[in-house]
Amino acid sequence: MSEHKEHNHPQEKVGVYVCHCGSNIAGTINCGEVSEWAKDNPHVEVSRDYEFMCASTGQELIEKDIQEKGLTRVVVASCSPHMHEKTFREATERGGLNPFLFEMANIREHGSWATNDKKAATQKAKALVNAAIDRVVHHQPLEKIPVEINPSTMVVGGGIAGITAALDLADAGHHVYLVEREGTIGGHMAQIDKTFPTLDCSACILTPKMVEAGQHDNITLLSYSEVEQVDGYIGNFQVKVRKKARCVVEEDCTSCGICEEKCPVQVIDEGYGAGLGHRKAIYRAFPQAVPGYPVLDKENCIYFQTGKCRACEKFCPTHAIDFDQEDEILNVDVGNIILATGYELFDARKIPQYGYGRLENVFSSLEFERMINASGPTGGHVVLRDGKTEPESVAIIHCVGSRDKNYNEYCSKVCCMYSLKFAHLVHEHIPGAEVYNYYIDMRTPGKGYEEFYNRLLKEGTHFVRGKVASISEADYLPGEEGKLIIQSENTLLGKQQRKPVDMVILSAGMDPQPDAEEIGQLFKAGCGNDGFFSERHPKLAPVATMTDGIFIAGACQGPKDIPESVAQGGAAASAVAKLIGQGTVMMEPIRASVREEECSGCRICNTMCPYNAIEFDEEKEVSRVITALCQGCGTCVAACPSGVIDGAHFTNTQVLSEINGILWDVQTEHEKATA
Amino acid sequence: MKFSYYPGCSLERNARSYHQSTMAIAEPLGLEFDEVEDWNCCGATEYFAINKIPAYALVSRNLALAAGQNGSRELVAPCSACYINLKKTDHALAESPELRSKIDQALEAGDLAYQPGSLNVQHLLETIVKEVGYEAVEEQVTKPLYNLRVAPYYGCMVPRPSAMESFDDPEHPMSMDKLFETLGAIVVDFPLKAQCCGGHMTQISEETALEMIRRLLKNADDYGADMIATVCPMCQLNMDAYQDAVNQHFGTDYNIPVVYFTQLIGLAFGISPKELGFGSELISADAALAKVTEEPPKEKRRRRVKKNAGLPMPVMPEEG
Amino acid sequence: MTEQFEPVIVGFLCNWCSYRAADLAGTSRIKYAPNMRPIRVMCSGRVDPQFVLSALRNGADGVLIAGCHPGECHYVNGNIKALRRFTLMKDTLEQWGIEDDRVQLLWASASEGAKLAEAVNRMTEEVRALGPLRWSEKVLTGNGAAQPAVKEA
Amino acid sequence: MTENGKPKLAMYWASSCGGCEISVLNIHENILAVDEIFDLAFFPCIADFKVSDVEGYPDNYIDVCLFNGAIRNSENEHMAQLLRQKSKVMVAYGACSHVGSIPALSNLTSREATLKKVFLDNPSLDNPHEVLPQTSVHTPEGELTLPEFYHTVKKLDQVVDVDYYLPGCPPEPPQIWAVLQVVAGALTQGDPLPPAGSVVGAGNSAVCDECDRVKHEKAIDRFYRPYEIQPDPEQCLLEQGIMCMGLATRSGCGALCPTVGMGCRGCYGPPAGVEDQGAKMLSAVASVIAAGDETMEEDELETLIQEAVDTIADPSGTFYRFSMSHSILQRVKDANGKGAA
Repeated sequence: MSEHKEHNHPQEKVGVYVCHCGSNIAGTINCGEVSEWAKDNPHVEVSRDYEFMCASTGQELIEKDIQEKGLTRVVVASCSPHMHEKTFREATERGGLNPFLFEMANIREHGSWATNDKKAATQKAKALVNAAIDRVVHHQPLEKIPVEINPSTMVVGGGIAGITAALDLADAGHHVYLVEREGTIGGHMAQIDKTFPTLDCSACILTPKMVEAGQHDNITLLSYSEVEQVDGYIGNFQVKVRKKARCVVEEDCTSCGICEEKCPVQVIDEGYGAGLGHRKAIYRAFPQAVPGYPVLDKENCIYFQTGKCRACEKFCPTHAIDFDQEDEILNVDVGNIILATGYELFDARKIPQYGYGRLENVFSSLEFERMINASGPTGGHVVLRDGKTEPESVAIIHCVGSRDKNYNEYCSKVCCMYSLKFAHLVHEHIPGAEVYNYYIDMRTPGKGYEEFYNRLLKEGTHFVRGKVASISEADYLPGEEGKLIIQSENTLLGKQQRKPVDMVILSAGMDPQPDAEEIGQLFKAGCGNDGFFSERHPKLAPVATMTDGIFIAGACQGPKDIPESVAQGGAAASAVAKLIGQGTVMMEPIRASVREEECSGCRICNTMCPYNAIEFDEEKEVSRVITALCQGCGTCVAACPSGVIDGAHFTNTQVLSEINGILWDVQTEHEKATA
Repeated sequence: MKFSYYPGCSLERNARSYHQSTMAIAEPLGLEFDEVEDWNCCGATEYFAINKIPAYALVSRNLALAAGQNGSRELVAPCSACYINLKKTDHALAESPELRSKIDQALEAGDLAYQPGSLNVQHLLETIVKEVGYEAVEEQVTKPLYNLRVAPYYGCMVPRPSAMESFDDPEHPMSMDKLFETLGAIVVDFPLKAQCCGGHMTQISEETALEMIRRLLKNADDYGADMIATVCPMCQLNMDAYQDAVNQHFGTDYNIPVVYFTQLIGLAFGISPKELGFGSELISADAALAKVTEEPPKEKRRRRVKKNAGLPMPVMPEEG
Repeated sequence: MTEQFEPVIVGFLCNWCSYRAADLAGTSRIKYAPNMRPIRVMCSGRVDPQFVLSALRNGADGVLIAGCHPGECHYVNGNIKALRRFTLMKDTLEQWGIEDDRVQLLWASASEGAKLAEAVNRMTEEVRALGPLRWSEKVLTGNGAAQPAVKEA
Repeated sequence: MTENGKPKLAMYWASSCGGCEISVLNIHENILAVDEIFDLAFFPCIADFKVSDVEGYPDNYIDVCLFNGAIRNSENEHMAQLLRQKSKVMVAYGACSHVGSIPALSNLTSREATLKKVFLDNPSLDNPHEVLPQTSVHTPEGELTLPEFYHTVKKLDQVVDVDYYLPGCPPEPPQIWAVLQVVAGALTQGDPLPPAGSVVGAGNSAVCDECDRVKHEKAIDRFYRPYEIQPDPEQCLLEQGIMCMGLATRSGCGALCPTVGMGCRGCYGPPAGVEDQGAKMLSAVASVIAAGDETMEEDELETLIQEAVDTIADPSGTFYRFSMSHSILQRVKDANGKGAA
């Protein structure tokens, strides 16, 4: 009829397969009726319904029909394409058809599972099947696009997960850039004294790994550095890394530590020292820091405030101090990126009724980790805030900020175990001390964890099952003077309870890093509602993200203990090693392309692409899509005012036909004719 | 800024000074109160415990009158009990249609009507802190209360208005603390500032009430407070009138005056104590007021890290 | 019609967020109105206003465009362009007498299955209240009769 | 083809302004060549013909009929059907018959609202008995008839099959002359004709292709009404915030209007790859509005974008100025649409 309906109706032979999925679909949708009904669509050559299409027998049906009935298109009405699109594309290919001449109708997740109304579900299934048929007839054969994988990898975050991933890949012979924001790698694990349940000394098991990472020929360690920009796509990332100036010339520095000794400035160490210890203006976080070069803190350095002092420069034997050192921007090309940026301890100051920051003898768990550590500010002695008095009674509060609607609803997995560890350490350091652990549910899920809990019971730790309501110095009863009074319920005794103690340790849970949102946007790895990075699939792909080539490992993906972080570090490394091993990766051919002869050069599309995959040819005055960079979102296709950009596999004709097909039961005869 | 004003019964009798001081500071704070005509009692804490429907009806009448007066949409109640009852009733009417239909019938009898949600019920402290703001208060301060150690006492209803959102932290409110800092006073951050004063427990079981009041007095005293400032006539009454009963019962000798926060604001604005109703309190505040000095206390020099000064405290966000 | 009017809503769900939210609603067996018929697009930025008009012209009573929350788009800012087009399209459709609730935009991340289900329920009731749109039958018919061309003299 | 073997030419004007007839004369002296080649069979604008003449012709008697004007009433439709029956080649000549053009703007309102405005509540009217025109009325002298006033204005191919479309309001003389030569060539020398249904006398790109204003990457903060801004002579008008439909309009006119600083109005209809000109224009313009980005919160984003969009005065009237009949939805649902009177 009208002149621009150029797409006529190619006469295709479509095979339709309606899956029962056991009772998942057949329980609500009348699969027989749908497959029968599909037969009177002019394009349909054969239409079947079958128990389990994803089973090998189901797939064989497709292959056989293609060969015997000469099908040119395949439609499978079953589950979500995110589940079995790959399976059925391969079946279509084995049958001899290009895998993209196939379309799925999601009648399970979007159909049978979403309603109990059998009639409506069947009607909706017919619509989705009809839409798929009307769409698939316009599908074109497409070939996946090979993309070379750059064998070098970037690991962001030098905690235990990042170190493990870097070492695994480096040992496999691949080059790794390990980027760490702080002056040294080690992460939170370096701050911990003992690890549960074996009471291994954390530094003893961590530092060898740090040294190995620091000296590995395949690892370029970029410490005191942050990623500023990420471009490109899987196999071909271009990353801008800002190597912050530490005012120390790394080549000349021998890590002798004299500069640290001579520096007159002493400030509270909010970073590694968790606010309990002190450090100099030029410092190494801890003796075993890797790399061993110190970092100059410009905010507190006298030279940078007043221009005087320069003590470190004077005493440095190898003249390695350079106050004028500039930040360096490095352009690093890598094939894959593993984010292992870790967590942040929940800030107990957010719970005023626990008094952290107001009541002297209330300590956070990291503060206690530093205190109990032999190289810590108190040389490992457990003392009150006055730095001298040993507490006779210590309360350890579990679930601070966790499992609580006002703060974090999730459980942080590790606090019960490290609270048990603290209880043991207090007994060990102060044999006579009374220790009270306030818990809601004792969670000891790991290997040897429950045994550790039983050991604590034998050591005479008092376990009070109840959420602590408040910690305050307001004494009512005799014997409460000068003490911290823990007001809580005791659900096992079924009554309120007040307990005066000398010292309180708040076992806070794990928060996502404060800048997780920005980091997520930088690397195109989204964050979930809890603020941690979202994995591609909670069960089957815990270390992959929605973006190909970007992986996550460790606490940045959610609260977890050291063994799990190490396991995820290894998993991410093996996922990357797999890609490197393959050498090339076949990318979905969903790309945009411009019909240049009809392009008017209006340049509307130029600002549509976040991947700079559209360039403007100045002489010919036409725009062009760089296929390699295009990620196939289709935003430019929808914006092009003369309709000369089309998106493979999501062409205008395909989607418009899908719309017509889906409205089969509300379309008038007139539309049907002109569709 | 214009506000509908609901004084409540206490402000006409035992809490006369609360009303006087509120009126005195209204003009400098730029607050214009027009009282709800023919308001009736709000049932305080007792009536809701005895019979809910008539209690809700009683309070709804005040809401209907205030809304009908089409003055400002904000209804201010200085007394915590009135504030809680007005806010709770407005919330309940919005939440449950059956209650609403019963109350509508009651209101129709006095040809009144009330659409839930049409009023924004505020406590006076909330109005001063949120609507006026600390800067505006500071501008009016002419005689700062230097050297006066004040313990701000919030009680339990203002920080925790049952199901509804509180304008301050429910466990550890700080709005009145900041207000007194603005007035130049030394604020005593005593832990029980949001614990219950016993309310009408003095009528039901005096011994329990006396123990609750003793705890508050002991805590304020332990922290060296010269006086306690409160936002509710019932809390004032319990701590002021029953102080010597506590002393007799427990053999203690507390002598801590209990005043209204509006009286202290008035003092800092240079208004005379008489005009602010000072003198009506049973434990006289004169001795405490005498401690106010002209110059601010010597600023402690924050020395750098002292030798063996123990372990550093974590920095609180505001200070840090 | 004896039983009540069941609106047909065409939903354009973006592959990374709202389509997966619908999948999640399914896997968690959340029951919601079956009136929304989803069409998968790679990004909400791919939804061409012509798709919306074509759906309305072919019998849909409502159109839902669903994408990732601003800042969470898998393609960085496809959803921002979708919001710009949606805002201009709303003003335009208003002039065509198409009620506000018939074409809606919703942000739903992959973990917000319940939110999507609830939004579909709400939109279904809103469109049900507006009644059938059925553009061809109710708007384009009844244009007046034309005298037939005279036969061969 | 009858006695003298000259091909028969017809031109009719349905709901139109007559500009198309004048445009034919604008081919200057070439009109003499036309006269030489063709025999006029029916050209009411310039020669006295009667409908009965056409009714008398055998079917397909007319070789080529240039039909301009939209289908506003039943007479228009009747003549369209009649001429279709009598003509071998039917050309939708000019924007009205091609895409609906200005007459079709009445699809933004309704028949009732139009009649009410014209005959009932109008300041200069004196119609106390509120008389409305009727399709037939009986008078002593006999029955008087009027064509039926349609609720929806249609384009030619919505009532009859159309062989070729010659866009433009009016079409450009050089394009007209080119088309006439092709038709003449085909009729007299049997040269090949372009495929049926194709758009002739125009390009297959958009107006920007022919517009030599400099184009950059687009990021528009707000739009201006023409009187609000003095356009820079070199730079693309849209980038300066002047609404120019050029990017969503088929090329062929040589970008006459944008070249002189007047935003294109879209009279050549949509480019080849576009279904609905207004929707595509809307999509392109909205996409390059420089309001909001992915770092902002949702409500801030919405207010910023709404403010920028509000500077576009009458979106439907602007984007669909020429193509209401050609649009997917064709007309508004009811007259209360903001665009309707």
